Amino acid sequence: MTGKNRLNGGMIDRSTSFGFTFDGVSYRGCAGDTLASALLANGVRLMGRSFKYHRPRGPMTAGSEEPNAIVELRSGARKEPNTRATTAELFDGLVANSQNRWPSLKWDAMAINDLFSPFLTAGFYYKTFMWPKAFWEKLYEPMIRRAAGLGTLSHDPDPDNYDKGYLHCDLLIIGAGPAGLAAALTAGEAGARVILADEDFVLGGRLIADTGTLADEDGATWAGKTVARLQAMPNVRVLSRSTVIGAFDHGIYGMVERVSDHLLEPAPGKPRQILWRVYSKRAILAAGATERPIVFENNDRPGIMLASAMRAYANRWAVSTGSAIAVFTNNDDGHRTAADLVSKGVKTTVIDTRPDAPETTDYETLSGATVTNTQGRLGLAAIEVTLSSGTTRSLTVDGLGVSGGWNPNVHLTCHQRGRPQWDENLAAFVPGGTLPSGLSVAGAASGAFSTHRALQTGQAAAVEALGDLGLKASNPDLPKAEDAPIRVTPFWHVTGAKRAWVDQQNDVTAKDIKLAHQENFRSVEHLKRYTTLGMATDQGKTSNIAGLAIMADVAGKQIPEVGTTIFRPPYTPVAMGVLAGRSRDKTFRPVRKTPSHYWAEEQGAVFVEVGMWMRAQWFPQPGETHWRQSVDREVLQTRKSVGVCDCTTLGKIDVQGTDAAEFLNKVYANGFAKLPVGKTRYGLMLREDGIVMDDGTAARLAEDHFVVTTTTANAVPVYRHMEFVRQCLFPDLDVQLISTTEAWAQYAVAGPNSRKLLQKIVDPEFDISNEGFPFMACGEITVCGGLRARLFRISFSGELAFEIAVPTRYGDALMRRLMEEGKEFDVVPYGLEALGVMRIEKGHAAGNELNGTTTANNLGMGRMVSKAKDSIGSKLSERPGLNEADALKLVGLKPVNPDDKVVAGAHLMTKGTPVDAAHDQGYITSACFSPNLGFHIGLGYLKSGDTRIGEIIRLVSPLTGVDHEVEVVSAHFVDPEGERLRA
Amino acid sequence: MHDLSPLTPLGNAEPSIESIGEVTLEEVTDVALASVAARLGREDDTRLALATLIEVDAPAPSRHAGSTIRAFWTGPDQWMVEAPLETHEDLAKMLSNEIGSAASITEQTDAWCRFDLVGNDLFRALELLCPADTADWSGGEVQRCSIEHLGCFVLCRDPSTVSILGPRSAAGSLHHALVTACHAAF
Amino acid sequence: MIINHPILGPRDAAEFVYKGDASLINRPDWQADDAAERFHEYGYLRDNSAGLHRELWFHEQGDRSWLVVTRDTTTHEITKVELARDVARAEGRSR
Amino acid sequence: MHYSGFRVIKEALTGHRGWGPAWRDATPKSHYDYVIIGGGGHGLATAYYLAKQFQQSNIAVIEKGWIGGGNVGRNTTIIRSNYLLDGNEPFYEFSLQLWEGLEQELNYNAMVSQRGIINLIHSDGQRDAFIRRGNAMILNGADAELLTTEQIVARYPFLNVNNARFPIKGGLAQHRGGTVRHDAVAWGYARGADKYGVDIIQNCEVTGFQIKNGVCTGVETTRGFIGAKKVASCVAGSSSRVMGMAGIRLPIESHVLQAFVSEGLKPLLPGVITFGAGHFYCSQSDKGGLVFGGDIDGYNSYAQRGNLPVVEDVCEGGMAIFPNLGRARLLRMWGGVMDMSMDGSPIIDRTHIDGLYFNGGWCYGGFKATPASGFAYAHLLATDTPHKTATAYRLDRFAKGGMIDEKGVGNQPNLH
Repeated sequence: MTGKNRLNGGMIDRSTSFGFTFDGVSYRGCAGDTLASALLANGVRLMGRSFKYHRPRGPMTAGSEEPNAIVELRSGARKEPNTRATTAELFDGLVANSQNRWPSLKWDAMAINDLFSPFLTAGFYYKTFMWPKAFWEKLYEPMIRRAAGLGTLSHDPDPDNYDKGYLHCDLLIIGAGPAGLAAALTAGEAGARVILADEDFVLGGRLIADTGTLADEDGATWAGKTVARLQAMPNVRVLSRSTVIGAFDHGIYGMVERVSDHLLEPAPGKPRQILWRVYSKRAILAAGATERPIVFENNDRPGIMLASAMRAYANRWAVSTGSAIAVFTNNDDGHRTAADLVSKGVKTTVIDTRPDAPETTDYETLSGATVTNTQGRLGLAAIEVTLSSGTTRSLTVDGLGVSGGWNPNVHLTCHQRGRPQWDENLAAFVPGGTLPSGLSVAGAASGAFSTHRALQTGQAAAVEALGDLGLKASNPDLPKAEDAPIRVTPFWHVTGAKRAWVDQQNDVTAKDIKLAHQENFRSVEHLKRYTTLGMATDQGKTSNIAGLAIMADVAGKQIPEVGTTIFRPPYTPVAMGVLAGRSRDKTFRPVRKTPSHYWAEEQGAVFVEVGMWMRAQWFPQPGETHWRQSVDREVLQTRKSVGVCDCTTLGKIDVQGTDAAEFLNKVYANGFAKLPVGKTRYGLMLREDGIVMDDGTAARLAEDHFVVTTTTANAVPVYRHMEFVRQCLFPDLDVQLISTTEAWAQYAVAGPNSRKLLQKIVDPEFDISNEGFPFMACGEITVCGGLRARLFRISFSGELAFEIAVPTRYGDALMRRLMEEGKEFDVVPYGLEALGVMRIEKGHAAGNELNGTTTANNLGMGRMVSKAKDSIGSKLSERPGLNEADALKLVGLKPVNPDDKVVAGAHLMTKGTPVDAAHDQGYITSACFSPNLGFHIGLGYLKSGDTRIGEIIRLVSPLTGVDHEVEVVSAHFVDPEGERLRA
Repeated sequence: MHDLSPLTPLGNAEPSIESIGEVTLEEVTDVALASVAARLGREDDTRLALATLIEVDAPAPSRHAGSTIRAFWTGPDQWMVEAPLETHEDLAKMLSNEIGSAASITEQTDAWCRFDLVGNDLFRALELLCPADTADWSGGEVQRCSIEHLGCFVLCRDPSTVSILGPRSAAGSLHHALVTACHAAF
Repeated sequence: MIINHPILGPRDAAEFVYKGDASLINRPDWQADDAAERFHEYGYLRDNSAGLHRELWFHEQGDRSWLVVTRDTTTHEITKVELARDVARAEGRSR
Repeated sequence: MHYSGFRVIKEALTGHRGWGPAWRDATPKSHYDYVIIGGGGHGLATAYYLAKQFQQSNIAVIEKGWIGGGNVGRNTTIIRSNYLLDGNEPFYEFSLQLWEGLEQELNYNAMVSQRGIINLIHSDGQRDAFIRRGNAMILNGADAELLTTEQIVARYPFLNVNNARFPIKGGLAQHRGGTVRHDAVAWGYARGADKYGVDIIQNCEVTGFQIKNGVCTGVETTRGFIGAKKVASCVAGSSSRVMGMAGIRLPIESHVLQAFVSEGLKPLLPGVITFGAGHFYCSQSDKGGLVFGGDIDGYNSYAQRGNLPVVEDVCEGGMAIFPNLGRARLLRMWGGVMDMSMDGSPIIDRTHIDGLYFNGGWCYGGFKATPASGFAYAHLLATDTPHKTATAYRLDRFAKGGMIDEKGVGNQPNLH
């Protein structure tokens, strides 16, 4: 029913049959299958093509170390390229397609590369494609790029959601095989907070892939019962489909839980995957081991796989991987595979490199023999065996299991650059050097290969961890299990083999490694980079050691002398979506709304992002077809009568304490000690390096109470800076800081009628006449019949202006009231653009001028930097380089021909000089059309600008094709004497 | 009395309330806030004054306490005071009178939006939102942390009630984060 | 990374903002004869040690304390965490 | 041995038996005219130009590990000259010109691929700044073009223009920018230098300097003392450690920068693209992997590895502009140690110790600078005067107030 190669038994649910397609052909599989097991069950073993030579490939493994059987899973926007068929859990309706082939998997035109393989050796591209020069980008590279790559990524946005989360535990156990389960049981019963994570969808590790018993039940049964026991413990969290991807500093682990990858699509509101940041006090790595292949001629045909994978397919998935199978081994474990296959009725022959191979009557064993070649175009048909006698013999088999011994999965122990150590007895690298702090290793991952030792070391690691955590271990009894000794005789590659694959996905052969050595790429890192060994999507899990062994061989060294490349996170590749979580599209970053936001929306305002804030840019009126019409109207009407602008976004910091004034003297370049209560002062803030950090105002509400404003962009850094000055530089000043930006809705009311308008809402007992409330006055008042408010007589527009603040929740109502009461003055709301125009007309510096490289001197405010006191930045602002004679000075610029534009970002040139960097005189920082003047104006920095007023210079912007004459003028285009401010 | 009507942080006349699975998510607007920061050398005076106000000792780091008037720890010698808005609209001024020159008082009522999560196993939503270890919170805990790039306070009132205070201007974004986390968790 | 905050206990370093070498606490005397030279060294020259490093972190997403963290820059191991304000006082920055 | 089409075919047909070593493994002599510390891209390029361009001889490059193992072996392979300030732009433009002739110069295919770089613009203020930058580039003889969003979408059809938190309002392009096969740069210069007789000495770590009354006369190494007329430090990432042995404190902090590569994919990204409202830039290698990065971790580190928050921040930036990346898988992440200088710009200068020279402070911009850095450093070593494109890269600029601060963030290295 679910395939001709189905055997009896296994851990699949035959009662739940799933339909799926591969390359458009429909098949059926069972719940519990992977895509690979289901395809193998259906007799499909050709699943992919290799990267370079496009060689036919089938699954080599039954797990996440798979290099060959990688496919495009799903379709449309959900297409997942490079998905391992060996870990993709089968579901009803699954769609998969092969990749990196054309036109079809069986007939791949690119397989021509295989014929040209003599030309395509390691690093061949460094030696050629150079002639003629121009051909690289035009011809060679596009060709290479089209041929390279694996799967294809959809152009459509990923429709699924991803979550991120944070987990805390005493003990994180990575891997739920015998070692992990024993550790979890021990720690769980001791009451520790445990997280047990495994990448598989069924827990048990090798226990569910192998036969053999624990006590009197088979391993899979024991695993199932143990998992159930753990799930029943409130202090244990068992996570399947959860891969620990990286070991980061101080016990933090990254873990990806694949919540919905086994479903057609995620349930509503549920994520596809979750990235967990696990905070652990201790951790145990029980990630098991990976069997390694032996390198021989044509060892890459579909049907050739790791012996343990064959075993897993037979035992767990009830799939026979061939009708006649050979096992090529250098250790006893290969014989376990043979035994399991034979017990399932599969005809099996063992080729053992060891002369003293164990003999049995169950199957034929060829001792001291090696596999020296294989045949079969799209799949294995026969192998050539060289017997100990030296004679060769051909075996007709469609399956070949290879066992070169086992490599502990040390990956996470290397994530903090610890290097594994060579274990002669195992002929493998085991965890060594400095492990990530708090991490210990148990089971096969530590080299304890037998089930018995896995259980023992798992428990021991847990006991040790519990000790560190100050918990008492209960040491639950563990079942008796097999304890076979490790009997392996290193055998890495069949000597003389040339087209023998080491890294199957990247098509790195034994010959390539020899060539790298010949060309002096001998350091293991050079080998890796020159041949691309271990750089494929499997990160060399099955290839690195063989590569080192062959390099050691040609270099006449021992493997440890050659060294080892260290593994880097992630343990297995991770979808970028889950690393971003919910921070994408509109929710990439939070949105901050001003108090008048909803009202402005009603007015049809056009909004613009300013940092996190959404600010009204302008308020279009019926009939206005161009933004300039709206902005000009807002500017003219404000200067003529009155306008209102939401300036809540400016940072506000409450500065209190008996030393508040002295503190401000430190953080501002100009003085604040003598500022009277009820007055506001402009403040210039420098970084310690003497460059302008920010500017704003400080209003003194009481002897020991100031309210400081910052620019919108610098609210956070300025607060941080002030806390640094307070806590680190002057720890005994009595001053306290807190941000009040959000607490107050603040509106600028500007224009000749601004006072008249405010008088209609400010409660009568407060005198805001010019005498009672002069320029730069500030005070706490009430409005609209008793609502607390703050009033500041400050002006950014250059008009008679106020800023009024009320508790934020009343901001919306206040704006509506101002508009209502302002009707008689034809009040206008104005947006960011009009604000910008008016401040440029007035010559006020803003973000474009305070660009992090400007000094007070550049701004023409050099004199503000007090020499009479110590303030941040005053000393370093005296450096000669910041005070040169021809320093840039802020000036105004207007076009000689009134129709010409002034362009922000344009550069300034003296007339008659060449237009090049050597003659650059400065640049335009801000520009706009001034509706009051009727032409474009700009602010800019010009060398010795203060002495060049009236000079005609050139404004050039080759980038935007602008080049015309402008006149240098004072930056104060409007009301230079500032009479309006004081009116 | 003035005649201006307030808006909630989410921009409505009335606070929002919704049910997601077994939990409810409630916008809370009836609480006045003010920060209290002890003046240099007046830390003990501030603690005493605070204790009289909230009728228990001033809360230790990462804790909140009190009765009608409550306080939670926000920094060294610094607390946030909570009181019913109806009776304490001008909380800051009232605190200044009570505590006098011992501390710097700053009105914070409208600096924050507040959402209360009510239900069981709230940690399952919280673990998708912030690094605070809330699984065994029983009440009285508070932690300032980052939720979806927003600096928030998370307060555990009792095992089935958690308050989340965030920057008022970003109420919409915070609310969205809470809702999606609840849908994912419950 | 985890920074063990002296008041709040272990906190994810992501809650903090890094500034640099803790020597930034020792701001020179603006009236010293060689003030210009000393401010240059203060502002620009760093030991940048490979090994133990005393450095300033600001708990922006927490209690707004500046901390002095002693951390090994080759292993990231943190061996000491102090409130910067206490350090500043200990290093004689009180008036 | 010269590489040619003929040679490649001949070797292919004769089993590649004829290929010799790309460079010799030399054993140190007792004395050299020039000892260059650091077998990275810059050190090897310096040796190459010193020998070839400035006809110097008796040169050694000493490397504590294997050549190309520093940042030239762990970067995101981007080359560009889209700088703003006069102190920088001419130098990086000179570098880009050297890149353009590199393969022919070295007879080694480092796959210099000028497929263009685009910096996305998200606000009006940003546009003003980019126009100023683009003009500065053109005034310095580089190329720059202001692109509309439509023009960018034509090249990147999956760009998030409709559902973005920060709308894309165009971009500044440099079409001559692009990518290079980074390892090949080190190998190519090594092979080139070797051809001119430069001794390349691997596994030779400097343990101290021999300095007698203000003059540096050689270096102590793990392979013994090596005398030299001129000693040139070129060890960005470890500059403070090495120069510390000479008692020199630098305006530099070491920080870790992480980089990332995805699984191989069929061609997706035609060029290099940089997100202006978050920390993310990305290109696609010839092998098909998306190569991307973002901000430095932000704390002093020599550990060559980073942490999760930056990994997440970078991927958030990626998803923000390319929402189709969600199902592409990150394959590998790694960290490199950067010399982060106090103004974000490098230093190529003599020191107050005669015979001791310094090259460092490259921040995360060192790779693209490799050819010009080598050329300018060689110029300084051979003539004792700075190369005309590197006159601003002096050690004393901080004392004098001549900072070259592209980002405008001041004397805090982790902000550059």
